[in-house]
Amino acid sequence: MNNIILIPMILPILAGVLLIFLRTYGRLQAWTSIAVMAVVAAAAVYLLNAIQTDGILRIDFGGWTPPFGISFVADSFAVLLVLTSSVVTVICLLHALVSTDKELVTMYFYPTVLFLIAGINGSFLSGDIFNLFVCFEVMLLSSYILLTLGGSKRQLREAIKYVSINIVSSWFFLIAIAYLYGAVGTLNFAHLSVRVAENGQEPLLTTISIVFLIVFSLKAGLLLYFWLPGSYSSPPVVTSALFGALLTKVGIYAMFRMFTLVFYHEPETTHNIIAVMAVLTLIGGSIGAIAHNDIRQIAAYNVVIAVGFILTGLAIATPDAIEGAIFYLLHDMVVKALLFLLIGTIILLTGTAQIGKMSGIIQNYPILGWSFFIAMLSLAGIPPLSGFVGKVLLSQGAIDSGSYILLAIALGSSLFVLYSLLKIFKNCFWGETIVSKDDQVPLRRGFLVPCLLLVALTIGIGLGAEGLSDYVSDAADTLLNPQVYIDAVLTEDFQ
Amino acid sequence: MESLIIILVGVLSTVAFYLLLSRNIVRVILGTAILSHAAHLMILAMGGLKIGSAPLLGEEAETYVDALPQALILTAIVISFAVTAFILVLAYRAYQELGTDDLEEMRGTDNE
Amino acid sequence: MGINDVILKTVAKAVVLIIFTFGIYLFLSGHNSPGGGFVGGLVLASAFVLMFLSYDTETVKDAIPIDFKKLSAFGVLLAVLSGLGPLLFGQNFLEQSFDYFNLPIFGKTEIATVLIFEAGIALTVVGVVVNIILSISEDE
Amino acid sequence: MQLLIFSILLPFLTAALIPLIRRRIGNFNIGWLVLFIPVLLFGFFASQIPMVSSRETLLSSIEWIPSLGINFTAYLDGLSLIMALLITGVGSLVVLYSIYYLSPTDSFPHFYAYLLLFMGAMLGVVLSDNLMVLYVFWELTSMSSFLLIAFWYHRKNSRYGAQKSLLITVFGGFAMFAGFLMLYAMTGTLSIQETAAVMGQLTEHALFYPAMFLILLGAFTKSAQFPFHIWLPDAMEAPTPVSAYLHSATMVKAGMYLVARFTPIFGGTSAWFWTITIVGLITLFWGAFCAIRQTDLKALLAYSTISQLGLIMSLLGMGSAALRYGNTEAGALYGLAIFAALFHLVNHSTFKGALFMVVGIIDHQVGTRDIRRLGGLMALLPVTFTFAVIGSFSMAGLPLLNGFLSKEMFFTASLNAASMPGLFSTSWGWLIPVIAWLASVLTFIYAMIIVFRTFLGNRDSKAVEKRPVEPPIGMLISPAILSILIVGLFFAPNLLGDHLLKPALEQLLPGISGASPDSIYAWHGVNTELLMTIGIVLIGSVLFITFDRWKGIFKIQPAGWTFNALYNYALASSENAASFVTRSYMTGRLHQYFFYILLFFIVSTGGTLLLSDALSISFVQDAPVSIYELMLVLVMIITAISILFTRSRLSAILMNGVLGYSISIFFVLFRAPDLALTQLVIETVTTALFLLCFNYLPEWKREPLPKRKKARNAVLAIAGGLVITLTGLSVNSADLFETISSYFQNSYELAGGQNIVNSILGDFRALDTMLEGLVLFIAGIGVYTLIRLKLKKEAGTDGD
Amino acid sequence: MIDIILTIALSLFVLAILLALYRIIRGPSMPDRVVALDMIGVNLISAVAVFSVLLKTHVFLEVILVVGILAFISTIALARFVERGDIVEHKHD
Amino acid sequence: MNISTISEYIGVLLILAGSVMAVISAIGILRFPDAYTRSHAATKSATLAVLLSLIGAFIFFWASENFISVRLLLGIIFVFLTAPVSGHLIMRAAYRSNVKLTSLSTEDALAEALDKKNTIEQKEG
Amino acid sequence: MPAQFLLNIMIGLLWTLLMDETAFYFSTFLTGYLIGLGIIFLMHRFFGTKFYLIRVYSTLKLLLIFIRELFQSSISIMKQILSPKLDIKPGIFTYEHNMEGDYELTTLALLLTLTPGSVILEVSPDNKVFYIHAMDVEKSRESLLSSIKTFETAIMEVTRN
Ligand code: NA
Ligand code: NA
Repeated sequence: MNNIILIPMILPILAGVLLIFLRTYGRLQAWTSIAVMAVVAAAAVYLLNAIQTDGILRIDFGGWTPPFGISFVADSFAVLLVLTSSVVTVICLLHALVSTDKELVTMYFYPTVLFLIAGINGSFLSGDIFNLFVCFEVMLLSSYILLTLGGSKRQLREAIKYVSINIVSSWFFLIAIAYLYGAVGTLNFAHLSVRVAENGQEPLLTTISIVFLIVFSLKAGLLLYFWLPGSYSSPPVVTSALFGALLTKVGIYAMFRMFTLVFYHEPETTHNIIAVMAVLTLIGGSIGAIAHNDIRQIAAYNVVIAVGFILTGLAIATPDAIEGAIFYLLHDMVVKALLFLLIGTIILLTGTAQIGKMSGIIQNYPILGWSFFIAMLSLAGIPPLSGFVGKVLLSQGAIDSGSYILLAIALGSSLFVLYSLLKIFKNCFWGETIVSKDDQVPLRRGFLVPCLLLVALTIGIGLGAEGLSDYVSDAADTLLNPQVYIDAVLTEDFQ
Repeated sequence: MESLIIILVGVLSTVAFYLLLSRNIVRVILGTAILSHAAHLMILAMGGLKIGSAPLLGEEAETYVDALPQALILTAIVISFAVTAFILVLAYRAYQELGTDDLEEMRGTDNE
Repeated sequence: MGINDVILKTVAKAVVLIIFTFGIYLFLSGHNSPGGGFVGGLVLASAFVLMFLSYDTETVKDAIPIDFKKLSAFGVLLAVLSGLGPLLFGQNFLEQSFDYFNLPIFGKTEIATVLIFEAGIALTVVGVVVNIILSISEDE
Repeated sequence: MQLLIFSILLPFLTAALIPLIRRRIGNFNIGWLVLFIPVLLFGFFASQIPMVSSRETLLSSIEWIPSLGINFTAYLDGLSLIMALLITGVGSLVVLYSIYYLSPTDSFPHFYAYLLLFMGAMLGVVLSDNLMVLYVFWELTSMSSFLLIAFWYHRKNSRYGAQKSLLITVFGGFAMFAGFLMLYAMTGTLSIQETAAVMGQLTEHALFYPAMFLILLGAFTKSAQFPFHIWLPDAMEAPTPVSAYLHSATMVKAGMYLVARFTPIFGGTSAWFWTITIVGLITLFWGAFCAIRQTDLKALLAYSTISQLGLIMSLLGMGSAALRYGNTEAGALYGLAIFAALFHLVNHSTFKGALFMVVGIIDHQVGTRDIRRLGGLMALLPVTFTFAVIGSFSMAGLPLLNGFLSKEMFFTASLNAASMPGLFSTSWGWLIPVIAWLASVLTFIYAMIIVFRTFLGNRDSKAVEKRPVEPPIGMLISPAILSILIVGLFFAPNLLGDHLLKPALEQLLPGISGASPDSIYAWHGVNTELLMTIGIVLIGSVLFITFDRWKGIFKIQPAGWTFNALYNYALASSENAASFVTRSYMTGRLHQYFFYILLFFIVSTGGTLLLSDALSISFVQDAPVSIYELMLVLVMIITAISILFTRSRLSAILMNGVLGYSISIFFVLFRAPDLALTQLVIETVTTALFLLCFNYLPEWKREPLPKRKKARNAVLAIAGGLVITLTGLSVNSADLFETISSYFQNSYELAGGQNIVNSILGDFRALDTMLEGLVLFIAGIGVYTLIRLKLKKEAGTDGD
Repeated sequence: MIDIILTIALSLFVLAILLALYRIIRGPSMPDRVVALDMIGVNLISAVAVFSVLLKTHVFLEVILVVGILAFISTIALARFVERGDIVEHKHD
Repeated sequence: MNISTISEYIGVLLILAGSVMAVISAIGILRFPDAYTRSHAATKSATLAVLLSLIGAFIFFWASENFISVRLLLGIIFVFLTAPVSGHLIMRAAYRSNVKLTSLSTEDALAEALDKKNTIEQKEG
Repeated sequence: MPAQFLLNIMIGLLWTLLMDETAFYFSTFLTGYLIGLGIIFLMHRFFGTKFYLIRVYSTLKLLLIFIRELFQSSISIMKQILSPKLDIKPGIFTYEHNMEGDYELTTLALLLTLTPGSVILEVSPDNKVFYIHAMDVEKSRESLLSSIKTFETAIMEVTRN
């Protein structure tokens, strides 16, 4: 039943719109959203297994076959991302139950989150470049709202930059689509792939691919990440968690899709540029992560580092590296959500984001402290947590392809990750507590449960990586064999 | 004609880029507005400005111009409107809260 | 001396009437000539803009007591539901159907489900544009 | 037999139970419960001795991530058994000792959970056959060590020490990880045994040396080899049982274990030989040299440990040469070094463990570890004094104690290395025994310092208020057992040698018979080694007595010129530098960010366009231009440019409106009525919105930009526009494919609509339209919330 | 012949737009610019009508009315802005 | 030349006349000395110009295709209805925002009725 | 509400005309009627005043007068534009009109604004007085006043009985 493919996008939209009418019923909104996201996750699980048996699934909107209509194409890569983002969202929403202000809830917090997810899932599933643009916009508009929701000075200030830069990147997207349509005359990914291959990706097409690279780099925060630290560190906790976990991933996804399915013929140009960008991102992110004493900023630069790390996988583009990148992508979604939830919770509890102003929290909130400890190790890729498998595979890919500099910088960045988070752990969680047991703000269970769920996930993914590996390797296979995707989407007339 | 339009797009982009490099938020927003004009024209030009009838079958013409870019532009127009509306109001709210429209004063510092 | 908008107000009434008619015409005729949900909705919205320009917000809201936020939400809902409808008949999401019927009075008429979809879009557009303008102008 | 794997997991499981039962069981009991685990495990491993001594091994495997070849394979041979016995044996003693050592205010559950975590991890390291699993446990030892060092995390020094050890060991871990993967790339297996089997053919592989050095980096950091030794003294902030266990007896030996384990793989190459030997010797000397000047007993022991680790390391290096010579006399002679290394590894654990416990007792009972304030404790703590003497003298290599035996072997090995003909012998070979001897002199001196400065002489009663007494008996049991072992091993070394060391050595040096001595003798007659020892005692005694006269030489090294200072400086300055760099480009200035983006666009896209020969412009396929079209283009260009020069934002908006209207006319000219309609309305509504908001915004001011910056911006903007144009023109000139749109011209038959654009929007691409409506709707919501939600309080997340 | 005349007429309308543009750029006052913009709108109506005749198509006739409507609306909005600042009146309760 | 061709030419000539008037009124807003007088040029002759061209187009379609375009008629009515309002509002805005009357002006009856000083602030750019 | 009914019919007709069909179909008219119903329902609160029957004849007459005036005014303006030297003396004067109700007033204002050299600048708050800006006060005041009178009469013929 291919209609299941609709669920990840349509259900959140439908629910979101309906929740608009239930604006004052905060609890109802929250639980509806959670239920919806749980259903989406279930659908994704179903799809993943269906893909294993039936191959790539597809749904043609309006019944128009590709390349004329718009189709959603569910391959393992896309659905894995859908699954992870949905699970992470469920957990973040559980946190929102306790951490989100009533005022925010009546100001359409939940519908907006649902729209954000709809846009994200739509982006993952879309099989059409222009539809991808539209899905991006759904996601971006929602993110604009979430970013400004609360209306604090800092939020508004950062939102101006975030929105402006995204407008410009969307503009580049449009221009790139225009060029692409002018050159290739079609919009469907599979059809694009066929035509670009037919043409042998002549220099002009490579040039166009660079414009796309810029677009997705801006969204992903690859090298062009200036906007990221400010905007990811200003909104309320759940929003930053969703941002940190999901937003850049869409850009990363698009880059993988574009440069494995369509523009994979000139890796000397495109993939080398990506490699250079990834290296610079890793370096810039690492430097940024240790430069700050604001825990939000530290977390935000960690997002940057992860982006660089994952894209080294694309730059290397061996099966191992791609598989590793996918593993790491999934891992990073989970653990970034955890990191941002923890940091947001710390700030809620202590009222400050400055390392120097807090101390000894672990005595007051031991579970929080240990969750942070595990998040720290997981982010640094310490085994047997979830980051490990991705790191192994990616490193293998780097070694196999002789990309030793990439390997060194990628591994080195992990050290910076560790150092930057250790700084938080060492200074904020350890040390003399400055709050006596009697004075401390009680930490409601609602704050901890989501964190613990994510901790369980990062441990679970690490220990149970084998359970994912079939799906991940299928995803990597599809990415590396465009024909598989093309066969699933196009009839022979168009190939 | 296509080339002419593309050159026009280039000029519009140049102007918009220059505005983006400005310090005033309204100039930046204006820049983005001009950018969207440029993008729409670019899509149109890339579809090819062939001589043909408007894409209305009632016209009973021999050839029709490429309708797909038109549909894309229409979507893009509406989206850029939505975004422009949002950022305008954002700028206005930011001015209310921050008391400035100067991006130089919206830098934000680390230790706050 | 206060400003007297009598001329504007009087003309606006007539003009708004024309715009409304024209907007609905555009909406309905979009299938075969220029127009459609977006354009129709936008023109309808511009009629509201004209009303706001000519009168004050309260007058317009009293005259047309609609919650435009909900209207726009309803529009989106309509569009999505019209897409889901075909699923009940085993068709694809957003599959549009059309047929020609011989109706008693109207004669041979094309009835297309796309109209429902477009109505949703039109309502969204109207709702959003008016909502935005109201939000800004009512800000204290 | 899965029991082996279970033995690794048991400590973890127990550790996991502790938080669950901590509420039910008081602080004290838990230690006794925990003690049960290492004792049990020790018993288990001891029961494996017969099997190992009969040259059998044990393999046990569980699948973990089979698709990556990462499986939980445990392998027990002589080497791992030695380590496992050390881990569980010393572990038992340390747990017992700690029960009395810890104060009731300390959190027992945390302490024992960490300790068990470490024990399991350490067992995992020495028992894993799979490289990745070994790495997993390797990192876990770093983590548990980190937690234990910072056990008293409210102390600044504890945190500092913990961080330092973690950074350095994890750094090494990452390097080792990369090395392992390179091995995997060479061999296609993650099994150490299988790797060793095929490695012989791969010495020419390009990755051979990188892998070797990376793995050594891991070993050196973990084993505190020069210059990575700096973390170990700071790790002494840990409770003393931890120091005794992790930082002298077991964890720091993991590096030794690794080098030994990889000797069959890399051994026999001169790089391996020289690297390990030299690093070991430097560490040996430098550690001993630094130890002498310490005034804190624990710090002294830390440097002494570094030194001893260097000793073992250098032995492993020298011994690796055996693999070069194979089953020859030379091979056997070299091989002895490895035997010595393993022997000293065990011995060091015994005497250093005892010494740490002694220092712990002193600290516990006296309240200070400062040598300058201690003295005259012999009478007060006679039992402790006895242990101290046994431990110290063994360390100094004096007879009747096990240290003597392995020290002698060390001299033999170094003399062999110096005198042996062949590849490894260079004209510098004589330095090896010289350094060994010098270091041993220093070792003798600090061993004497421990005994004489602490237990003899006068007690500074002003500095130490309370009169010390012997600790509770429980605290003395562990050092007593170790002291017995120290003495026992002197008299019965072959018990160890035959049953454990020899099987281990045969594993490490396969096929080299005669590497291990038939039996270990205390008396070899008067040979060079004995003379060296006598020299040590004589010269060492003189130097110890005259210590105050020559200690000035420590001042030769400027205070700031230590690796420790370098580490501190590197951290501090890298944070400052990072802050400086980050601030320099992450300025928060939007225009600057746009500058970067544009620049990147121009360079990357423009660069590709020009460098890849993508640029080609032809006007052949262009539609003709009419005069009015040209004029309209002119209108737009003029309008656009004048926007830049207008002084009022209202005029700018007006001009933007002109642009919008002109575009709608283009849409008319290019036969796009729907677009024209939409564009017109949107443009108007947008203008209305601009006006609505402008009422609240200030009039814009002139940009106070210097001319140069304006010119720079202009150049950038023009370049950007140029790239856009040139790429567009190139695309326009290329005639690659027909568009798919002819299909839509059947829209009437397919979708029942004559308006193709509308059919595309409402039917063919209805999803876009639906989502576009959604985007608009979201924007509406956004505007509403932006305006309506003005939180009274600035949320806690906000500091400004 | 008809086409030539129409092309001339169309060009003249665009010329009128160009001239009005000069006034928009020069001002000097804001009402001057609004007047010019209004005039551009009116000329656009004509231009579209002429173009329709030139192409002998009816599809742009909707555009004519829309331009009329919108030119009117924007003129009112601009005039109100120049006059009062707030273009939509809001009675404060 | 049949009647319909003649009508076509009438239509086209009306259009041409309209375009000439459009240019003339455009010259008007260049030449006239103040916003008020320019507004006269815009509201009157430009309106006539557009009416001429719309009527010309109407006639042309009627003649050549026998097509009576209500949209064109509606457009004409619309312009009739709105052009004067626009002119009125712009001029009032000009006056209220203190745009100076040209020095050629002879009388200003409104100035007395309006207490300008405390009502309007300068709105010019 | 006869006026609104009438209006509704008009919208229906308008609709029919807009459809541009070759013949008059009642169905089309009915559609328009239904749509008009909606619009008027939406707008009905705007129509506080009553709607009078349209006096076709008077209206036509008014229209003719107006078109004549429009041409005159335009031509005179164009003369002024094209005259080598600008010879105008603009100014603002008041006029107290005789119209009643918004519609009459508005109609008059529209017509006045479109005729030679005059634009309604303001209407006094009590709706009684027009402030008129004239291109050339001295030369055209008399002719202006006379055409205003003509308009007033024509309008009243349409609106009053
Ligand atoms: Na602190
Ligand atoms: Na007049």
